[in-house]
Amino acid sequence: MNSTAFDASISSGSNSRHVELYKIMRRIRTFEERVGELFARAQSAGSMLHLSIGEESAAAGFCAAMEPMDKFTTHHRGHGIFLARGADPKKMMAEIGGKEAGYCRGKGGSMHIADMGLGHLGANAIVGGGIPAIVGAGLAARHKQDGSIAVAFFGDGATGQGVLYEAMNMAALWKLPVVFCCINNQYGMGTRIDQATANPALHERAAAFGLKAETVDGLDVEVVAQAAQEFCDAARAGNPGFLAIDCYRFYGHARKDKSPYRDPVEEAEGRKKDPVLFSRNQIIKLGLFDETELDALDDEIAEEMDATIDFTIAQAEPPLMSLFRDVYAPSEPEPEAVRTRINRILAND
Amino acid sequence: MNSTAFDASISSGSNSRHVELYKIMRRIRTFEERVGELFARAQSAGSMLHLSIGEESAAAGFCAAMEPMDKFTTHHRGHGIFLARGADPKKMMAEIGGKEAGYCRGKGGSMHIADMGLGHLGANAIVGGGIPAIVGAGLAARHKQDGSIAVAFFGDGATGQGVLYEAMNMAALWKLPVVFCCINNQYGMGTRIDQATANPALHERAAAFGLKAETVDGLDVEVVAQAAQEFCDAARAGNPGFLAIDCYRFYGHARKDKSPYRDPVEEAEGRKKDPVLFSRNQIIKLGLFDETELDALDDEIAEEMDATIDFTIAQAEPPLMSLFRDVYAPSEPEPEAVRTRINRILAND
Amino acid sequence: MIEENIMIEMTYRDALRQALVDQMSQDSNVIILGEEVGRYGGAYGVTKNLIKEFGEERVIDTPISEAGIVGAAVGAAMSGLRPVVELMYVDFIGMTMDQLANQAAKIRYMFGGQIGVPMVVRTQGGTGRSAGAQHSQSLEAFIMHTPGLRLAMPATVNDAYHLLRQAMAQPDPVIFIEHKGLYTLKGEVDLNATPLPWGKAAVLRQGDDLVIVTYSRQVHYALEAAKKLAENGIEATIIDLRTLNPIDFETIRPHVERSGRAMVVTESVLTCGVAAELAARISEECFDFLHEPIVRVAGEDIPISVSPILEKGSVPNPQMIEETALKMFS
Amino acid sequence: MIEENIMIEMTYRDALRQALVDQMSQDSNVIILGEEVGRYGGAYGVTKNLIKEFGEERVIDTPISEAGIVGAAVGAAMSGLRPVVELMYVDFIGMTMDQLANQAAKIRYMFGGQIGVPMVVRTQGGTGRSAGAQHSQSLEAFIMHTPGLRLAMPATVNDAYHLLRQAMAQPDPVIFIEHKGLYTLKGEVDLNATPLPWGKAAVLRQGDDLVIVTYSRQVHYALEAAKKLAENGIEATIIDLRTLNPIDFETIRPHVERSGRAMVVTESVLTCGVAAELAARISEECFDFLHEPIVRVAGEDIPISVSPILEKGSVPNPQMIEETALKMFS
Ligand SMILES: Cc1ncc(C[n+]2csc(CCOP(=O)(O)OP(=O)(O)O)c2C)c(N)n1
Ligand SMILES: Cc1ncc(C[n+]2csc(CCOP(=O)(O)OP(=O)(O)O)c2C)c(N)n1
Ligand SMILES: [Mg+2]
Ligand SMILES: [Mg+2]
Repeated sequence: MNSTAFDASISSGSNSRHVELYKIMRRIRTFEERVGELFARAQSAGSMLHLSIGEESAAAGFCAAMEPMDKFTTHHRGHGIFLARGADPKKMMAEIGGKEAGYCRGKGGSMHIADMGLGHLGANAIVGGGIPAIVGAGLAARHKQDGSIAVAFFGDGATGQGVLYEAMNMAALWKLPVVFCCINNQYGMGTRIDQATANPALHERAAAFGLKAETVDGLDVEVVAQAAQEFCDAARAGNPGFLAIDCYRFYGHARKDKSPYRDPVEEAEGRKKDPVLFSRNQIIKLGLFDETELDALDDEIAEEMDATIDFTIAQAEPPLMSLFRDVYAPSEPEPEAVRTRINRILAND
Repeated sequence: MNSTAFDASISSGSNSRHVELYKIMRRIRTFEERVGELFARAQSAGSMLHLSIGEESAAAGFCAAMEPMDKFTTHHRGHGIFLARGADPKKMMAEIGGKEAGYCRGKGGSMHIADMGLGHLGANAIVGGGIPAIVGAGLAARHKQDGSIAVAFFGDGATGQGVLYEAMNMAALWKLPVVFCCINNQYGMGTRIDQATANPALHERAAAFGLKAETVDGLDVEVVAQAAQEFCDAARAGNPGFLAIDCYRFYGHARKDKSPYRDPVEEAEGRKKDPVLFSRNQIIKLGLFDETELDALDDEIAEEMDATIDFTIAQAEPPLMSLFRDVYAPSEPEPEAVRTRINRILAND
Repeated sequence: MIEENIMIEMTYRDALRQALVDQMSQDSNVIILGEEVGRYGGAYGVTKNLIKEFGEERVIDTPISEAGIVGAAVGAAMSGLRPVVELMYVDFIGMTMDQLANQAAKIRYMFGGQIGVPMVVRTQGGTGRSAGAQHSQSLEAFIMHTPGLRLAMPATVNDAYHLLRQAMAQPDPVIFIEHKGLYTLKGEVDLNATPLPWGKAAVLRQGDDLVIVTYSRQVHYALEAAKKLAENGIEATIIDLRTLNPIDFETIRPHVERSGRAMVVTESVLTCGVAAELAARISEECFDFLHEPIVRVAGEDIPISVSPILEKGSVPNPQMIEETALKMFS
Repeated sequence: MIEENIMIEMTYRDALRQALVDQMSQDSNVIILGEEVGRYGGAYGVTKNLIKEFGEERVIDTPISEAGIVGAAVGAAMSGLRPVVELMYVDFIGMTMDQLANQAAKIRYMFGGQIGVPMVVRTQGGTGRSAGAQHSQSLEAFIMHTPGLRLAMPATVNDAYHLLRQAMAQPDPVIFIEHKGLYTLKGEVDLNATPLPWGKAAVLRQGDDLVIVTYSRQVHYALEAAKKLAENGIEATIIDLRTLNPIDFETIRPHVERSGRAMVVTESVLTCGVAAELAARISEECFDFLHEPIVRVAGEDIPISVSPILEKGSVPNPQMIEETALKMFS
């Protein structure tokens, strides 16, 4: 059973949609837990791993409203979005491990994962860095009249970056098929949103530029999915928008951060806003599945995700000769290595 | 008769305030006309001269609300603001002519004029470039508890620059004694404001960041002065704001631009919004001065401003030896000239 | 299309414009994006009337948002368009450096070769208009120092045309820096001729005594100086680099080996600038042939003044090139 | 204060922190401004607890607004404060280049010497943490190429302390680049000793065969290589530049003249990078003494990968320095 955002059932609005969204969210949750494990086993490339636990509804809910041709960029906390979009968790994990089998052949890692096939124009390690690309993708969509939209996913912290406002202004001015999706997990590293701005109602800024703008609570993935559908439909009709999704960052900013700057009470409260648990309870309440069935589903997902670790560990590092590859197009000569140059020069001499 | 914004009468709210504001505006108008003449006589340093004709009320009205200790930065169209602040027109014109006697010894020119004595932290040739400095000046004002405020003057075009939003967010967050003053002359070069944004109600953006925000019409300098007073008072009390002043750019963007992209009807209409003329008529209507008296006043100003041209033409160019001066503090060695280096090296050899 | 070569006299500005027109006519994915490129026709007139010819959807006036514009071009290029951004002054590149250096330059590599970013950023730099410290710089070294970005800087009218067309067909991001002092330069363009290949330097003059390696406006200054030097019996080879990434060292080498003397000339500020790279590279490659150190005639390590006399003193000029060459032989 | 010299062992990180504490205690106009410098204590822990010690008014957590923060520092410096900005990664400098290069660097000059901009931007760069292409760069060449900006890059714990204190007393803007691989380095600091003057290079090892000019983390790599080389009978002088603007050429010259061989080592990308300037300059100044070209051991002209093996291959290491030196004598 392999669920992707493109599963026909998801957009059917039927009861099975609840289950599909739950599955996507559970897969994200479990994948992220495995990323933590990869790190703990010292098999990740570095420690700059940003888990999206607590934000699964944003990823699953929004991507459910996207079409296959749509394009998007994400911030550094983008595993969940990419998975919800249908990424192969093995290739993702291999990339996070810096392996040749990864999406970017081990060069990009967690913060620079991308896949043109799925319209993923790239995660970004620069807060706000991937946002304006969406304006260009929107221009291209209009130029090609292909009916696609482009979505920028970013965190609340990115609202500190000027380039967001430049991009929003252009999108509104040109009525581009674009959505700005702000996943507001209340924190940028150690800074709570109210410590980063005097007005945390972030969508108001977008509205002032003439964008359709709204904030929704991320607890219920159905609410997110509905809002996303509305914004994607509007964008497709030339009415760009900004949708903020409120949630809570369950764990530290990156793998080594234990969030000592957070009040434990606040943290406990925040973790109660668990979209995966909420969805699970909904499914039970609606009588779609019972606990045992859901446990079985979860186990199946756990198994799938366990396999990503073994897969990653078994993969090869990128070959050293790939160092000079892909700086420029394959048709172009590779840059000369410093060592080669030195040898040549000292040989001349 | 030398009128400055610090004239006691200006802030007295008396009838003579009308006259004082008129005088300031007339001096700006006349000065700018002389700048045009300096250019026409090929005595300006270059042609990047941006006249503030049509925007005199913004300069005069806002500066009337500022106190001597206050600091400010301006955009490239800042002659009027600096004059309203009390600048010496001779030193200004000499700077515009690239002469040693200018405010910046001929190094800065029209777009980089500054005077620390008058709190002018500098004009800027980078659209938006001088805005964030005001946040720092605001921090310093609070640190020193000196009761001063800091004002960023900029054009509507600068609302395209991300750094404005970064600065507004910080100012609002930290409740700094700061005002963002947007002089909206409807154009950024050849681009009319509605061609640069989907929502030309610029103050709405500032409000979304939590700033006190408003737009006023610039026709009546009294209206501007009153609004400015309100915003400056609020800022001094720790309530930062954004004030947009609507006006019209009477002439081309810079000296060589004849605005072929503008509709002549629109232009004629725009020039009817003449704050200098409006103020003159008000004074007559109020019976403060009659036409003849105002003509005499205007002549006096014309004479003063005529003298700035002769002064400028008579001044010396900066000495070539000043080329390497002031790259670093006077206590530091000057950079070595390329020529000196070459001579030294070839002599070595 | 006519098969024969036809030399047409035009200005550097018009040659650039013609390159845009011809490439846009040929490739419907080319769009132009920038401040004042449409109705205004470009701050220096290069895109004049293009909006009439190609419409608002392909010649797009933008707000004053340099970072956003370059970022939009990155996304457009990744989505199948061929954006050409006009950055009004190279001095504004500071606002775009994240989008250029962290995004455009690195995307192909970071993403393991999945995709390239075929975009062009046209801009202009240099002194000569009393435009002051923030409108007169020569910042090409920032680009040369960023792996992943190509860099072209045409000196001649013919190159203005052909290099720009080639730039617009490159698979990787190209920064294309014009010189504000050259727009009114007149010269002949052969629109149909096969141009020098992308990446190849041009030897504009041959002489056995000295090699002058340069590009952009200083090519003309060097040619002027070379004439005077010839009157003094010194024959200089003048090499116009045309592109600074890639750099065509193979064309430089034999000339330096022959004369044993080289000067590099650039408006780029001396320290860590283009002259540094050229001097270091020539020294490395031709060390045993050199009679003396490579001489760097470069921009002074100072900001540019608005005062015309100080502005002139900030960058090389023909006299300085000539005097320096004479000194090398004294 | 105690008059005698007291050597205290601490980490590079703690030495930086101590410098901030000592300077802030002495000068109430010093404020710290940056992302996560307060409650979080700095992404690399340098500002830990400073907010408790000096309060929220002097240790200011900012939104994620690099351009705005640097711009605010410019205005604060012009208004009598001495701001110290922490830019979390030097890779983010792209967003600040307009504020740094067009504003901070040029204000004194453009305004005819009326005022300076005494601010410090502390940041860190370099490889070693699998942080990928946008968090591992060495971008000091951008700063060296900008007249008006000072540049310091401490390699040792003692310099972390003393150079930072000196930077905080400079009259002009200083970019102060730490190395992410050095924060846990331990060493001795003499808090009371009179430090080497600002702008002076340190000769860390003397040898007559070869001069290695370097800075930051590569100083340690060079020292490591030098030990191995000594076992092979090659004695290298190691010069730690400490500041790259100003550059202390007077300290370099006699060593190069003696040995006739020089290598420059840097993580900065080769083309138009720090190595280019150093090589060009040494060649100019010491040409007649050189047995062979200055050898540039520099960062590869490529982005940095997250893969640890590729990351390591992107910058010099002790083995490469050693091997290169051996080749110079073969
Ligand atoms: C331009 C830039 N500034 C700072 C950082 C360091 N940094 C990485 S993530 C982060 C917080 C981002 O917060 P937010 O956008 O809310 O995303 P979240 O981590 O909460 O998902 C910061 C400051 C960065 N990577 N890029
Ligand atoms: C960063 C930057 N981009 C572009 C320019 C070119 N430019 C100079 S003035 C101007 C228009 C500015 O419009 P506005 O801010 O409304 O000021 P106004 O000229 O109308 O007073 C432009 C685009 C510049 N100087 N700096
Ligand atoms: Mg967040
Ligand atoms: Mg305007």
